[in-house]
Amino acid sequence: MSTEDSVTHATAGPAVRTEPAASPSATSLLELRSVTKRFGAVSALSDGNLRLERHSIHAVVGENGAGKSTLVKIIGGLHTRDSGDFLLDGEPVDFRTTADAKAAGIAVIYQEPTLFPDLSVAENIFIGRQPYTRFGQIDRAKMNRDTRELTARLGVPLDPQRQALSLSIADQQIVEIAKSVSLDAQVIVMDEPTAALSGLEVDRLMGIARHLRDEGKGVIFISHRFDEVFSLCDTITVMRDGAYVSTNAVADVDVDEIIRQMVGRNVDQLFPKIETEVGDVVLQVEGLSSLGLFSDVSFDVRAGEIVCLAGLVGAGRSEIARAVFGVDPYDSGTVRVGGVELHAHNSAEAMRAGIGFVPEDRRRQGLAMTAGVASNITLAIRERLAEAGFLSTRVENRAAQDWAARLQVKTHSLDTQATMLSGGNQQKVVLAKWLATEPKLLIIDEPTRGIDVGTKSEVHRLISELAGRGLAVLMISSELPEVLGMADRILVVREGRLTAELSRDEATAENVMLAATQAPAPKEPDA
Amino acid sequence: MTTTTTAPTPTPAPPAAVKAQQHWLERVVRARELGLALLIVALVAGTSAVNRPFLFSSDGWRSLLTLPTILIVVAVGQAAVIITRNIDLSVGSTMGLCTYFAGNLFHQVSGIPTVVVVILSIALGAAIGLVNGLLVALLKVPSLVITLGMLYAIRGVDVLWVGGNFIRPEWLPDSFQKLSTAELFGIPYLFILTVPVVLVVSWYLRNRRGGREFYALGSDPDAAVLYGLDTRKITVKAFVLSGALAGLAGTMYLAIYVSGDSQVGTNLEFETVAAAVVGGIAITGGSGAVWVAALGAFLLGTINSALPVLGIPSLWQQAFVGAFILGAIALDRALFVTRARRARALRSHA
Amino acid sequence: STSSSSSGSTKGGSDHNYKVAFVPKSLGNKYFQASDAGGKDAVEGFGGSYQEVGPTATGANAQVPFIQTLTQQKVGAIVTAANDPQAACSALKQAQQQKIKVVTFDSDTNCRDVFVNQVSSEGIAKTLVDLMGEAIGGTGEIGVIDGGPNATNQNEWLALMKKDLAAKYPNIKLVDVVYGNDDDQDSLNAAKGLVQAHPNLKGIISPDSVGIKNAALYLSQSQYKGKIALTGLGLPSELRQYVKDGTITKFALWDPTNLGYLAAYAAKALIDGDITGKEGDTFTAGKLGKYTVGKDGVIILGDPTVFDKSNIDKYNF
Amino acid sequence: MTSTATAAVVPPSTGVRYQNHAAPLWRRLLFRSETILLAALVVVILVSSAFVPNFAEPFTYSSMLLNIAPILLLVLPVTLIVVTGEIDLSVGSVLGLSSAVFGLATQAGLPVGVGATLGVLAGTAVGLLNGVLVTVVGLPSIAVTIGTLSLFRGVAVGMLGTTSITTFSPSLTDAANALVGSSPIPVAVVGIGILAVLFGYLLHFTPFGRGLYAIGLSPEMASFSGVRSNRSKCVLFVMSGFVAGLAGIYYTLQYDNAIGSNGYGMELQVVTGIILGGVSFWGGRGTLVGALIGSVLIGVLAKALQLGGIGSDGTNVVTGVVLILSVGIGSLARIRTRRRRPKTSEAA
Ligand SMILES: Nc1ncnc2c1ncn2[C@@H]1O[C@H](COP(=O)(O)OP(=O)(O)OP(=O)(O)O)[C@@H](O)[C@H]1O
Ligand SMILES: Nc1ncnc2c1ncn2[C@@H]1O[C@H](COP(=O)(O)OP(=O)(O)OP(=O)(O)O)[C@@H](O)[C@H]1O
Ligand SMILES: [Mg+2]
Ligand SMILES: [Mg+2]
Repeated sequence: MSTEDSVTHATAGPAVRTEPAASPSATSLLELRSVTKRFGAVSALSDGNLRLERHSIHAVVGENGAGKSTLVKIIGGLHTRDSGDFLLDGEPVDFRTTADAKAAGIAVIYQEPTLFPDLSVAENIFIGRQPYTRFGQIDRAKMNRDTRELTARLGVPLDPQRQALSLSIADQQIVEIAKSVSLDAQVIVMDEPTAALSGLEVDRLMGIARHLRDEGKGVIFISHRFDEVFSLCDTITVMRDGAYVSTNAVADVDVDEIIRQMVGRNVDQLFPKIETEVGDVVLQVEGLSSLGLFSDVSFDVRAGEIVCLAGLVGAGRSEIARAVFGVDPYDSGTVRVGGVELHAHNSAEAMRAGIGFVPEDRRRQGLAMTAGVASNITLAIRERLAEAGFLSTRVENRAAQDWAARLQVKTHSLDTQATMLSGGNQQKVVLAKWLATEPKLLIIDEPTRGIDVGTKSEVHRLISELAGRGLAVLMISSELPEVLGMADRILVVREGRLTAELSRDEATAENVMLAATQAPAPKEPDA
Repeated sequence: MTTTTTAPTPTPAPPAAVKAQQHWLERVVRARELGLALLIVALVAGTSAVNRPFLFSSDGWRSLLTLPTILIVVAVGQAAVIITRNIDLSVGSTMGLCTYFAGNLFHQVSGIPTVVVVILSIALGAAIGLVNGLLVALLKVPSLVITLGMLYAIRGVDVLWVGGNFIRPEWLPDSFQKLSTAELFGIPYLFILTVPVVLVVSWYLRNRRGGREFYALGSDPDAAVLYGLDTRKITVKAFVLSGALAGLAGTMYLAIYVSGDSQVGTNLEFETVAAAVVGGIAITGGSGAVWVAALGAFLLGTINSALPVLGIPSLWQQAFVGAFILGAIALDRALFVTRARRARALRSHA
Repeated sequence: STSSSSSGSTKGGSDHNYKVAFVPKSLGNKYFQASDAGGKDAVEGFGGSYQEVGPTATGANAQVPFIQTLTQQKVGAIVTAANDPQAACSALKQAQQQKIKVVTFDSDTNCRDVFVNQVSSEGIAKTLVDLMGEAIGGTGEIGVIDGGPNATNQNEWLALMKKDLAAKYPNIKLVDVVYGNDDDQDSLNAAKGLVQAHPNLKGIISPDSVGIKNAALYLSQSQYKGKIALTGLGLPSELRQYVKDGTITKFALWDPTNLGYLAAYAAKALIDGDITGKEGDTFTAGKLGKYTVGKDGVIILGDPTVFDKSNIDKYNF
Repeated sequence: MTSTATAAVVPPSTGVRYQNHAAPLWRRLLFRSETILLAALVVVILVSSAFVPNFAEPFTYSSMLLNIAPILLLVLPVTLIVVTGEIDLSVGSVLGLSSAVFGLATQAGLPVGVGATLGVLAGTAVGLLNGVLVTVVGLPSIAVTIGTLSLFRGVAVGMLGTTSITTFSPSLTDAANALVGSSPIPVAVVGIGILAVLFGYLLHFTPFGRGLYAIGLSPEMASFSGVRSNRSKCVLFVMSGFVAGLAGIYYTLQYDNAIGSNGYGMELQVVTGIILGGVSFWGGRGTLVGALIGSVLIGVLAKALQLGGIGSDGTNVVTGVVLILSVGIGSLARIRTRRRRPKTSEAA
C-alpha cells in the first residue's frame, strides 16, 4: 500500500464521529499518517494511520503483533517513528521522550503495568507532580486523600500508602488508570487496560472513559474483547500486520466483519468445549491455609477435568494456585498429586510430580524478558533435554522450534528477546514453555490475557483438547464468559475462602457473581 | 500542570472503606531504624560501662561524635546513589584526592579562608561525581563498572600528583586545625556540621519531587523511562551529590587527622556500602532512608573505636567488626521478618 | 623514568651497570619517599640512573611483579624495603642469578647481598626504652602502638625492648601492644583504645611513624595531654607541633634521606665489586664517609637522632 | 518422551520454520564482547612485543601468568556467582584464611597433605557460611560478603598474629612455580585450565547452568520454573569457598609464605576481571571465557606498562580507563545507531 493511498484512505474513509458538535473540517485532536517503525530487521509498523477526534473513544483492534502497542508507544514518545507524520491539533510534533508526550497532553496506559514497586500507590500516581505544602515539601495528606478519592471512583479503593509491590496485577492496572486519569490529558491511550480486570472494574473503567469523552477528550482504547469495544467505542480502526486496514463507525460494522478484517478469515468465537470422560483424582488439596491470604481451601481436580477458580480480582485465587505449585509457602494443609504429597516451597518437586504452571504475570513470573524465545521455552524442560548431563543449544533450539511452531509464536528468530515480542506472543511463549513439560496437571492463571480472538479460541481449543486427552486443568480467569464456557466445575473464591462449587450445568453468570461478591456479615473496622 | 484530580464520578463512589489499620502497621514494619538505634545505644552504653571515659570524658564524648562523621557523610552520598540503583565505588579515591587538594590549597594559597577551601574541595568532588554521573547516564552502562574504573583512575592520579609529598601540619592554619576539637554547647563542631548535611539530604529525598524521583528510578528504571522521568538528570544528580559529599568528607578528614597522603580513603568504598546496607538501604535500589544509613555509618564508625576500648585484642578486631556487620544485618532482617509476619496476621484477623 | 640518560661516569670503569632501582614498600608512603629521595640524590651523584617503582598497596608479595620486571630490564641493583621477608625471595633470587645486586634497607629479607639498617636494632630498642624511662621516671604502665602485625623490623625492636625493659626498668610494665596498620583512622582508634582501656597508663611507645603521629594527635586533643608520655620513631616534620605544644618531649629517628643515600652507595659498592657482603668489607658512601659491612652483611647507618624542642626546627623530613 | 498426550494434541502446526538466530554466525561472533576483548588482548600483546623492551621474552609470560594464577582461580567460581546476580567479595579473605590454616597446620608438624586438606576444608566451610547467610537467612550477598571479607581476614590475622610461616618444603614451593617443560606456561595454569573447563561446562552446558542464568535474569521467573535458587546459590558459595581454599594453598606455596595479609584486596581484582570480561553485574549475562580473558588482559596490560617503565600509579589510571572504555565503546556504538531522527514526509 503506497503512502498516498493510505493517507487518502484514512482521511477520506468512513471516519464517522458520533459527536455532531465537531465539524469535519476542524483539525483532529491527534493524527498519524503513514507512520513506520522498524526494529532491526523487523518491521513492527509499516503503515500506521489513526485519526482521533475530540469527544470520541476510538478503538484499535488487530491480531497479536499487528502493531497496536507500537503505535501507542510512538504516540507516547517511547519510540520515535522512522517516517510518517504525527500531528497533534494539526501541528506536527516530534517527541523525543515520554516526558515530551506527557507535556503535550498525552497520557498512556501501557499494555504492561509499569509501576515503581517500592513506592506507595499515591506516589506512583503523583510522582513528579506531587502537591507541595506551603513549606515546599510534599503534601502527603493531600496526595493520599486525592488518591483515595481517585481509586474509589474507579471502584477499587486502594490504600494510598500501600507499596505497589504488594498489589495484585489487577490493582496495579487500577493504579495505572488512576494515574492517567489524574493527568488531565487531552489524549488518553489505554493499551489493553481491561486485560487483567474483571466485570465490575471493567464497568467502572468504561464509565470513566465515557466521562472523559463527554469532557471533550479523545480516548484510544485497545482491547481484544469485542463486547467492550462495541459497547464503549464510537470508532474502530483495524490493523493487520503492521498496516492500517480500515476505520469505521461502530454502528456501521459488526463483530464478524471486524474479525474478518483483522484476520482475513472467519473465526469461530465460541469456545469449543469438548465433553470428556472424567478420570482419577490428579490433584487433591486439603485444608490449605496461608495466614492473611487464604484459609481452609479444599478441592480436587480429576484427569480430563477443567476446574475454574472464579472470583473477584484480589480474592486470592492466584495465591492458592501458587501455594499448590509450591512457589509460595503455606501454613497448613496438604497438596497431593497422584496421591503423593508435595511440600511447600519446592516447585521443582511439583514439576516432577507433573504440574505445569502458567503464571499470571508473564513479565515477572513467566519469562526472562531479556532472554531469547528458545531459552524461555526450554527452561522448564532443561533437565529432560540434557543428554548424559550435557545440554546444548542445538537440542534446545530443536525443541523450541517445535513448540513455537505449534503455538504459532510470531517471532523473527528463536534468539529474539522476549521483550521484542508483542504481548500476546509473549503469552504464547509462556504457554509453549509449560506445554512442553507435558504435564499431568496444568495450572493456568489468566490463560488468555492479552491474546487476540483468533489465538484465544485456539488456546481454548488447545486446553479443551488437552483435557480431552486426560490432562487435568486448574484455570483461573477473570473473564466470566471464558469461565462459563470452559469449566467443568467452578469454584468461587471470596476473600480467601471457597464459597461455592458449581457444576457446569448449575453455573450462570448471575450465581457465580453472587457467590463472588456477596458481602460477608458487616464487621466493625477496628483500628 | 494541575495536580488536582479531574476524575469523574460516573457511579457514586463507594464508601472509601480503606483499611485504616495498615497505616501504623506498615509504619512499624518499616521501623528498621529502631533496631539500629537500640544497637548503638547498647554499644555505647556497654562500652562506657566497661570504660567510663569512652563516653564520660570530654575527649571520649567528642571523639565518639567526631570520628564517625567522615564515614557518615560519605555513606549518605553512597546511600543516595544506591537508592537510584547505582553504586559509587569511587568515593574513597575521590575523598583521598580532595583531602590532598584541600591541604595543598592551604599550602599554596597563603591566607585562603577555610570556607573557600571547603567549597573548592566540594566542587572538586562534585566535578568527579559529574564525570561519573555523565558516563553512567550517557553511556547507559552499569555504574559499578564506571566507578570501579574511576576508583583506579582517580587513585592513580592522586598517587601521581602527590608523589613524594604529604600534607604537613604546618600547612594548615591553626583555626582549621582547631576545627576538630571546637565545640558548641558541648557538641563537637564537625558533628554539628554533619547533622544538617544528613537532615537536608534526608529531607530532600523524602519531601521533594526531585528526591522522590531517586526512589522511582531505583525502584524500576524501565518504568521511570516509560513514565517520562529524566533518568539521566536523576543519575547525574545522585553522583554529583555523592562526589560533593566525598569532597566535603575530604576536608573533614584533613581537619580530624591533620595529615594526608596519597592513600587517604582506601577501602572506604566497601565501608560505605556496608554502612548503607546496615542502615536499611536496599542494595537493589528504591528503598531506605538516608538518615538511617547515617545511623548505620555511625554504628560502624563507633564499633571501630569501641572495640579497642573494650579490650578486644588488636589482632582480632577486624574479625569482630566483620562479625558485627553480619550480626547487624541479620538482626535487622530477623526483626523485619517477624514484624512482617505479625502484620500479616493482624491483617487477616482485622 | 628509566631513561639511562646519565652517561657512565669514570669512577669504577664504564662497563659497570649503574642502573639502580628503588622498590619501596609502597608508593605514597612519606617515609619511603624521603629515603628514596636520598637514594636518587646518591645515584645521580655517582652518575648512575635512578628509578623508583613499586606497588600502591603493601601486600606481602605486592613487590614481586616489580622485581621481576626489573630483572628483565637488567638493572644493576635493586634496592628494596621488603614488605615481607620471604614472599619476594624467589623473585629476588632470580634477580641475583642475573647478576643483579640486591640491597635491602629498612626491612630485611632472607635473600639479599647486604642489608642497610638504620641503626642496630639493639640501638633502637635501647633508645626508645631509655626515652620512655626518662619520661615517666622509671615506673608505671606503658603501651606500644605498632605498625602492623607483620612489620618484621618493628617486631624485632619490640622483642628487644621487652628485654631491655625487664633488665633496666623492672618497674615499667608493658600492658598492651596494639596495631595501627599504617593507617590514620586505625592508628587513632588504637591510641584512643589503648589510653581508655588502661586508666593507669603512663606512657606510649610507637616505633611507627603513622602510629606516633596519630597518638600525638589524640593525646594533644585529650585531657591526657602531658599526663601520658609519648615517644617513638617519627618524622620531625609531622611531629613538630606536638613537640612544641608539649605532647611529646623527645622522640627519635635517623634521617631517612641518608638511609636511602647509603643504600644507593652500598649498591654501587656491590656493583663495583668493592664489597660482596662479607663481614669487614669497607666502602665509601659519598658525603656520609666510610662504612664497614658488619655481621650477616648488615651495614648500619649510625645512631638515631633524638629530637626535642631544641633541635626540631632544624630538620625538614 | 515424544508421543504423549500433550505432544499429540497440540497441532503440528503450519510448519512454520524459525531461524535459530537473527544474525549470521560471523556477526554474532564478531560483536561479542569476548571477541572484542580477545582482539584487544592480541593487539596489546603485539604492540607490546614490538615496542616494549624485554616484553617478547618467555620470562614475561611465565611471570605474568604466575602472578595472575590465583586471580584466575578465584574468577572461576565468582563468575558463576555473578551470573546469578549475587557477588562474593570475600574470596580474597578466604584465600588468606585457608593460607593461615595451612601454615599453622604445617607449623604444628602435620603432614603437608593434611594441612592442605584442612585449609581447603576451612575455605569450604566459610563458603558454606556465606551461602547460608545469603540463602537461608536471606541477606543480600554484597552486604554479607563485605562483612565476611572483614571477618575471615580478621580471623586469619588473629590466628597468625605477628608470625608468618615460611617453612614449606622447597620441593613444593618450586613445584608451585614450575613451568611445563621449557615452555613459559606454568604447570599451575594447566591445572587452572582444567578447572576452567569444568566450570565452563557447568555454566554453559548443563541444566544447572541454565538455572543459574535464569536466576540472574529473573529470580521470580526462575522459582516459577522449578529452579532451586537457594540451593544453587548455596552450592556456588560453597564452591567458591572450596576454590578460594585451594587458591590459598597454592598462593602460600607460590610465595613460600603463610601470612595474614595473603590475598588482601584480591576481591577487587577478581571483580575487575569479571566485569571487563563482559559479565553483567546484575546477573544473567556473560561467559566464563570472557571473564578469564578480561583478567588476563589486565595482567598483560600491567606487565606491559611495568616493563615500559610506568609505575603502579600509571597502571591504575590505565586500568581504570580501560575498564570505562570497555563498556563505553560498545554503548557509544549502540547510541549512534539509535540517534536517527524520523523522516517526515511532508514539510513540517
Ligand atoms: N522493541 C522491539 N524490538 C523488536 N521488535 C519489536 C519490538 N517491539 C515490538 N516488536 C515487534 O513489532 C510487532 C508489533 O508488536 P506490537 O507490540 O505493536 O503488537 P500488538 O499489536 O500490540 O500485539 P498484542 O495484541 O499482542 O499486544 C511484533 O511483531 C513485535 O515482535
Ligand atoms: N504482598 C502482599 N501484601 C499485601 N497484600 C497482598 C500482597 N500480595 C497480595 N496481596 C493482596 O492479597 C489479595 C489476593 O491477591 P491475588 O493476586 O491472589 O488475587 P486473585 O484472586 O488471584 O486476583 P487476580 O485475578 O488479580 O489474580 C489481594 O487483595 C492482593 O492485593
Ligand atoms: Mg500490544
Ligand atoms: Mg491472580
